[in-house]
Amino acid sequence: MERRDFVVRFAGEGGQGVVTAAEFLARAAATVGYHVMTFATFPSQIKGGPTYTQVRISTDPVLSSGDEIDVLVALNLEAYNNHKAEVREDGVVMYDTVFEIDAETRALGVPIEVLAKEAGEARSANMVILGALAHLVNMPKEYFQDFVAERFKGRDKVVDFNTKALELGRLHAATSEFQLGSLMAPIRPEGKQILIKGNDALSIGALQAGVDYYVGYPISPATPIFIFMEKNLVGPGRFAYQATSEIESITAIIGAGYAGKKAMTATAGPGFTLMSEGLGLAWMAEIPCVVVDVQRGGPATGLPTKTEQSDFQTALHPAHGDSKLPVIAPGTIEECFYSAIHAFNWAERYQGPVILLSEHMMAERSQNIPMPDLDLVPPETRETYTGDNGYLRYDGAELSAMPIPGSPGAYVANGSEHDSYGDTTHLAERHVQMTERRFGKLKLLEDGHYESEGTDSPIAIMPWGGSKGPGREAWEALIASGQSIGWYYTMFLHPLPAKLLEELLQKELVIVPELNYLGQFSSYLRTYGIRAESITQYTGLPFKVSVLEERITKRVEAHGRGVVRV
Amino acid sequence: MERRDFVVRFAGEGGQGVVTAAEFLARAAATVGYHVMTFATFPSQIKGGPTYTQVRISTDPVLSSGDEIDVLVALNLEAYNNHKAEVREDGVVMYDTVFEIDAETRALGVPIEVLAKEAGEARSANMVILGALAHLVNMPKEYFQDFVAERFKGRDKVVDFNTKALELGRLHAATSEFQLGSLMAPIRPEGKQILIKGNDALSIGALQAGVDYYVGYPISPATPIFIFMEKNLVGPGRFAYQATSEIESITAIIGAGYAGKKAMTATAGPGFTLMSEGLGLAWMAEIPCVVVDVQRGGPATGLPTKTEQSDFQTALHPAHGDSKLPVIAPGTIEECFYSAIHAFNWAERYQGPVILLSEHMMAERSQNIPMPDLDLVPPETRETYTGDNGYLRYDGAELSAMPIPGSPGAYVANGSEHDSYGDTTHLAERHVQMTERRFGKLKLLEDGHYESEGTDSPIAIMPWGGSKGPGREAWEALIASGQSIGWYYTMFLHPLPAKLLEELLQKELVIVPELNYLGQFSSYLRTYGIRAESITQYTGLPFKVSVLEERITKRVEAHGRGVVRV
Amino acid sequence: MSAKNPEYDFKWCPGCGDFGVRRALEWAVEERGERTGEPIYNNVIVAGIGCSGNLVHLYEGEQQPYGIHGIHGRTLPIALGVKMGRPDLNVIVVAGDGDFLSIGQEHIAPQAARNLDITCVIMDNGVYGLTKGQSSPTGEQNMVTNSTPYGKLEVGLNPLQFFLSVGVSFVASAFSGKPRDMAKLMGQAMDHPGFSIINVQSPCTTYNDTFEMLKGSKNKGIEPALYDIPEDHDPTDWNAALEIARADGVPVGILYQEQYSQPLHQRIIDTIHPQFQAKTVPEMLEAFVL
Amino acid sequence: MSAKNPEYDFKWCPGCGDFGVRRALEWAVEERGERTGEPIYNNVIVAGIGCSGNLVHLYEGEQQPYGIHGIHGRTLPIALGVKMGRPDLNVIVVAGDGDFLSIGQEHIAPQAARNLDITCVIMDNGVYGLTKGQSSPTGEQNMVTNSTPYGKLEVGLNPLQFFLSVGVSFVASAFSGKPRDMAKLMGQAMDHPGFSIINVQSPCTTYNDTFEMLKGSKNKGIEPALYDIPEDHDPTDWNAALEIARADGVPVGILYQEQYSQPLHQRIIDTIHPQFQAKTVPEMLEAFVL
Ligand SMILES: Cc1ncc(C[n+]2csc(CCOP(=O)(O)OP(=O)(O)O)c2C)c(N)n1
Ligand SMILES: Cc1ncc(C[n+]2csc(CCOP(=O)(O)OP(=O)(O)O)c2C)c(N)n1
Ligand code: SF4
Ligand code: SF4
Ligand SMILES: [Mg+2]
Ligand SMILES: [Mg+2]
Repeated sequence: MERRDFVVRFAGEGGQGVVTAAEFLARAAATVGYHVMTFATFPSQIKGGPTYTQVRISTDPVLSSGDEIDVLVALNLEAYNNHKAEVREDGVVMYDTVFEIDAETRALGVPIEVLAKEAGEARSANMVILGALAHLVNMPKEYFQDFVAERFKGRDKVVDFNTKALELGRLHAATSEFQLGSLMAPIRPEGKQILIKGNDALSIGALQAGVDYYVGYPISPATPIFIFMEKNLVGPGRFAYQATSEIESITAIIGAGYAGKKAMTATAGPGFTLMSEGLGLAWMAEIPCVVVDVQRGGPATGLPTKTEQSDFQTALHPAHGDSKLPVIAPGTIEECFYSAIHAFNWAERYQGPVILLSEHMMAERSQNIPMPDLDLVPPETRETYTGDNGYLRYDGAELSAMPIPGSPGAYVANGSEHDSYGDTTHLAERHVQMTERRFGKLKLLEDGHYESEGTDSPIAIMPWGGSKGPGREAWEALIASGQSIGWYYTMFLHPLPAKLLEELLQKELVIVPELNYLGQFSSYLRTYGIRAESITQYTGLPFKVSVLEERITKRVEAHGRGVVRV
Repeated sequence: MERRDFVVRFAGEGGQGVVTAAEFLARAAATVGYHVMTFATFPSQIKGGPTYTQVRISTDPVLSSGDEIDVLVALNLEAYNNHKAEVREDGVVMYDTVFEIDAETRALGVPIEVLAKEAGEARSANMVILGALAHLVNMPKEYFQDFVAERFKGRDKVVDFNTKALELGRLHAATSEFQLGSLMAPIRPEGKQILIKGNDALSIGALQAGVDYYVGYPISPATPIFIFMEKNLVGPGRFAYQATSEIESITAIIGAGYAGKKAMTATAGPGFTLMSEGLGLAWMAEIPCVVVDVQRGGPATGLPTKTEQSDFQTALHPAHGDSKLPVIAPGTIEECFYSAIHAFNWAERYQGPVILLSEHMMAERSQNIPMPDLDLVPPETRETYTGDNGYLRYDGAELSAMPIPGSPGAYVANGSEHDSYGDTTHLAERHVQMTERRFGKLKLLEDGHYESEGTDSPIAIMPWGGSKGPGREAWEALIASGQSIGWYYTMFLHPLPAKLLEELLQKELVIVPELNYLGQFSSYLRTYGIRAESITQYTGLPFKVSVLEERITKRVEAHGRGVVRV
Repeated sequence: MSAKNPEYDFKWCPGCGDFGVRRALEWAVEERGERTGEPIYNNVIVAGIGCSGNLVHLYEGEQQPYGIHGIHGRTLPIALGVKMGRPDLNVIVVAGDGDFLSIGQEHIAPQAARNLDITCVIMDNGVYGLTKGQSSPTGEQNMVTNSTPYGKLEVGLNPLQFFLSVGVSFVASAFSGKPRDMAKLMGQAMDHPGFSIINVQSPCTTYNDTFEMLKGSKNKGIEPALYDIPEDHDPTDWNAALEIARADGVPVGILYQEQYSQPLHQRIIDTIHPQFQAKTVPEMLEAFVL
Repeated sequence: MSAKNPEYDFKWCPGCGDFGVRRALEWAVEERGERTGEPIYNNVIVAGIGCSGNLVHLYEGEQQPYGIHGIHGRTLPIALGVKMGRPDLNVIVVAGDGDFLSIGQEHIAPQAARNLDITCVIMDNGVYGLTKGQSSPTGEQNMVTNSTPYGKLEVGLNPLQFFLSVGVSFVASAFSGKPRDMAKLMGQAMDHPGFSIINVQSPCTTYNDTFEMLKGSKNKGIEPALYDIPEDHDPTDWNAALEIARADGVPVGILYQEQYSQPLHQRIIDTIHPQFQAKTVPEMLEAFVL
């Protein structure tokens, strides 16, 4: 049997090399030209604790991390027990023979350590596993061998024992009768590819946008962005620094934004909530800045290492009073890169705070993507004031050029309601003018692009953020099975692209798959009069494609039977 | 001409006694049996600055502070210039002859200080004004005289010069030809009446509910609640204290709520936003507490001394993650009292945080209301656990009794996702169970009462909070003029009374007058599928009844012409 | 807890200093219970967010105290809530240096000024453990971590000096490797009528293993940084305490204990209760009658 | 501002100490401009929320500095943003005791550890003026205000001691009634390469009029609390400074100035820039190529 697609899950205790094995497999497969995607989940603890990482390898672009497991690599009994149910019927469990499992037909015991030592080095245990895996899908042994040779070039001994370990694993698996068919040869994607995680892609995107000021505070799963900036955002005119809290982060980037910098911070839910007051100030005083919220499970301290899309409502209205912040949410690793540029462009263009909503799911997974096109989204820079002193910074109902300290045009950026100079006022007319001015500027952001297909259908699905991948895969399957459903997607959540809003208003039903309890995004669409409804999930895990297919089908059928929305 | 109703505005510089004069007038009028309502607005500064206070006096219950001014008392030229446009055509401007005004037909100059000194005491200037006012509406002179005699009983000299001042003012006005008709004799309301401000009513309501722990931080317009508690919430078992910030306030009352107390804090927008993270914790760990947000103009530092209803969105979702907090909003001074009891009852009943949304408009105005009925809303107290150790605090999908430290049943109240013991967990099933448990408890709060009239009409208006008064007055006028519009009102904003929700879903159009830009409450109603639309105003001032009448009429007409909602 | 609760699976890394702190706290609480006759459920542990804060779940005594494991940095005001709501309870804060001294730092001086009667046990490891090794306030200048790849720029915070300076009425320093001694200090801190803090050197074996620096190594010729505070130190002498705090080395013992310490709840009983006549709700309403 | 802007109508109460502070700051900024040749628009004033913070709008010089009037308690991190974004600007914080020492207190020690090169002018009046007279951290124990009707329970904060203890590198004390002297101190503070704070006694004539206490009254036999720091005080001597801070009376002058003060931005230039080779975006991406 030829296979285009293959899913392996490595499960064990933190520290057993689960993540390393998976990353190695993904990189090796991607290097020979497969498409790969990983997915990791682990408890909020440093060493140990049940951990698993999944790798999907495919000849075609990968949209989700895979519903069912072809091979489970179980490194301890608990892992075996917890994950065996997800192995597909014709799948295989590979387990370490240091422990025993109950009778199981499709289980391949591998004496991992014994074989690794035989290869000359206990550390090569992972290679034993990969060798065995290669046999199961009938992968040419050169794939991994070449990768090992390249990876450890110049360290002959390492190449040697790893190559041996690969071979011993392969031979051991070959003694069993297990086979999962043959993975088709890779169809190497055109153009340069990179293998990257969402957090890294987003960080580099921010640098491409021209970020020159970063203040952050550690928090999972946003810490890698912070660490990236600490390392890379240095040199004259640039600044990256550890704050004492998220309140300091947000107010510091507001100060920097005021001073003319492209300033940013990244955090997760708890930190984002602490930034609320600062975000209200940035909106009120019209100061550009970008806040990344890498969502995790909430509320409160919540589920730091799980994925969820439940910060959307709060991102729109973090603070008291009338405001509605611009929100962009990438849906793929590629979009992590480009959305960062868009976020800065929006901040500079409308002169205010922009929320970039990422997710644990994307932040921590690796995927191959085409080398980003640096010309695709040209960085924008705010219009600065270049005249004399005596400028009316907040005059009129529209955006006005922003003076930068150190040049003429001094004014007060004010968190109290203010007049054109920025001085505090209590006049009713001013509050009306300034409120309309602040909201009016959002019009500048309504030209975002979006995806639309099958627009003739009165029913559409419209996932957002990280649910794009599984949503798309489900949609493609449904279309392939002959259903008529439209597809909409945008990373520009607020303000929505004006044309998209118009299109959505025409639909009888817009189904929004999203990872939260409240159906936050469909609620938001309903406030505009769109007949939207969510398919929700709040397990801390991403959607499975098959589950989505089923739930969408059911909802569409119900619609056909005349069931109306709540 | 007989009049049932009469509106005076005192305008001048802070420190000129504008507020005192108005309060005195209101109290005097209420004492003889009129219905009164005051309304004050002033800049955010301690002494000086343009200030005005309005008093409405009526033979009937008063619902709003009055659209047009019968008499403007202008204490300086600026006040005269700023307010004269709002004086009704047949109204009168009374001004202090220490300054000159431009030619004006209906202007009565009064040498206030001269007459006061003549009466024997410059401090009696206010009495001169009141005396003149009494003449203008043909009020029996005994009303004020008796009040003065009672008020300053035992201080004969004070009674004497104040009485003289009243008389001199009256005589002076009598030398002019101005007259506004005769204010009808009061129709004394049945039962005992109190004259009270919203903040005081709310504070006493909280005491009636059994509050025994208060930590707060000063902020306009919530400070009077804090000061009330500092003064009155003392004695064994009770605690009131000044925090160093609102973050301290919220986390302290969470600690107290956990320890078994009925705990509360009060703040305004900026402080409320700082409490976001704590509110998420209270929701997650299921800890009862009450947070009062006395709304003012927003966002950020905003308009500290102006009124607005713009914190609703944030009150629902203050923190990241899935949560939707219970929100109660009083619409009248009476409801300020009762809503405080309801808020505590809700907090105790569902074991979580409850937001009580008041408004500057109600907080700072005085009004006569019937003596509250202490039996109307019986205080509730949480179900406490009385068994042995080893209790599963968070077991199952429903509310469970709460153990209190110092008794068996120790558990961990946890802001991370947790199992039945309260210990941290990452299991998908647990997150599902606990999320549903937390939202499921809201069902316990769906039995709130509401007002409904004219329910046959497919169109209804449904104001919330402080817009109830002007909304009701406008509705009554529209009904009187023969229009067919329904009336809905509840102070239970979330969760909405289940039956009310059902009724609203039947409507073709629900018009929501509210004081914010976004139409926050109608947006919320639309998320439930209700065809709601707002009439918004964001001037920092309450609605005028006439403006509402006109805007409602227009919207209803448009509906008749088939205009559909966005 | 973990004993009876198989679902809870958090573990500290092997060798983590926090194990010793947990043991000491269990002993101290038990000992206090025996001494005073108070049940264990009269204790409330308020925990910070960090590896350290998980102590509240890992408390494995026969009976378990109450616990609050809330949000990062807010142990102290939560403890204020518990203690001033229920002054009869014994309230203990457990937190890491990041939680207590960075995001939570603002809450220390106010409790000191109030002299809130609680005991804080700070697991100081010089890093953010749970978020994988970033710089913390107590880390030294120039220290390299993943968040300070070119060396920490600011001066490290001396927590003992800070506590003394803001008026904490009981300040002690301990080492996780000596749980028996620590348990004794904890007992004394809980008995102290006022705000007490024990700063514990609790090394993070994964990101900042200071065991060797603290205990020294004869083989490598490293002098131990730890030393016992001399018997003749007068803990009521604030200046002497400050001198110890500012000197080199890591002291073990009580640096400072205010002699006449009146905690907040006692001040209220002494000064406010006698002044005040509580009004009933009807009385309050009466004042507004027309 | 108010001169050119009739819409802005905020006024301090007659006699408020903040008038003197404003005058002093205007002089100091002007003088600095003349001395350095830098235009006034190179100055950024970051203001707290309170009566005091309104100084930023009431600055009435010929030319106006830039200003940020943000949210309560956050002057310092906003100033961190401005200064570290643009180290060439002169950044001045103006705030009240409530703003700076209560809700904003958490931000002081970190800037001290960083030695952020800004100048803070604290208008200390012992109360919350703008919210109408509540207790503030610097108010004394037992003080009666509307928020402490039975007397303040906690110990008053000694701001000078606090600043010294957390390592502020320039600490001065001033009196609003002597704007000329204060202007001179402000000039020195702005010239100091590091974190400087001037704590100004700026009485609130409406809620806490301390003029008499500060200046004394011959008639009433009240000794003035204010005194000039003696000429022979060595401001580089931290212990001597602490002694002054802890002693009775209100000193006027510089208590402490670190001799070799290296501000944060300079440390970065000196230690990080030489270590680092900036990568371009294509270079960064290249590292991820398969
Ligand atoms: C508001 C908020 N910000 C950040 C975090 C992420 N976070 C969790 S633990 C921690 C620091 C832990 O350091 P420390 O208190 O020293 O504890 P340790 O792990 O070293 O014991 C941080 C920053 C959070 N949970 N909440
Ligand atoms: C988050 C927040 N909490 C509370 C307030 C209300 N508030 C305004 S000014 C102020 C205190 C002012 O005191 P201080 O800083 O001493 O200034 P002063 O008026 O005495 O000059 C407070 C609490 C606010 N604006 N924001
Ligand atoms: S990371 Fe450090 S502090 Fe955390 S458990 Fe491991 S050793 Fe302990
Ligand atoms: S209240 Fe006090 S601080 Fe505020 S302006 Fe008046 S005198 Fe100054
Ligand atoms: Mg730590
Ligand atoms: Mg003050």
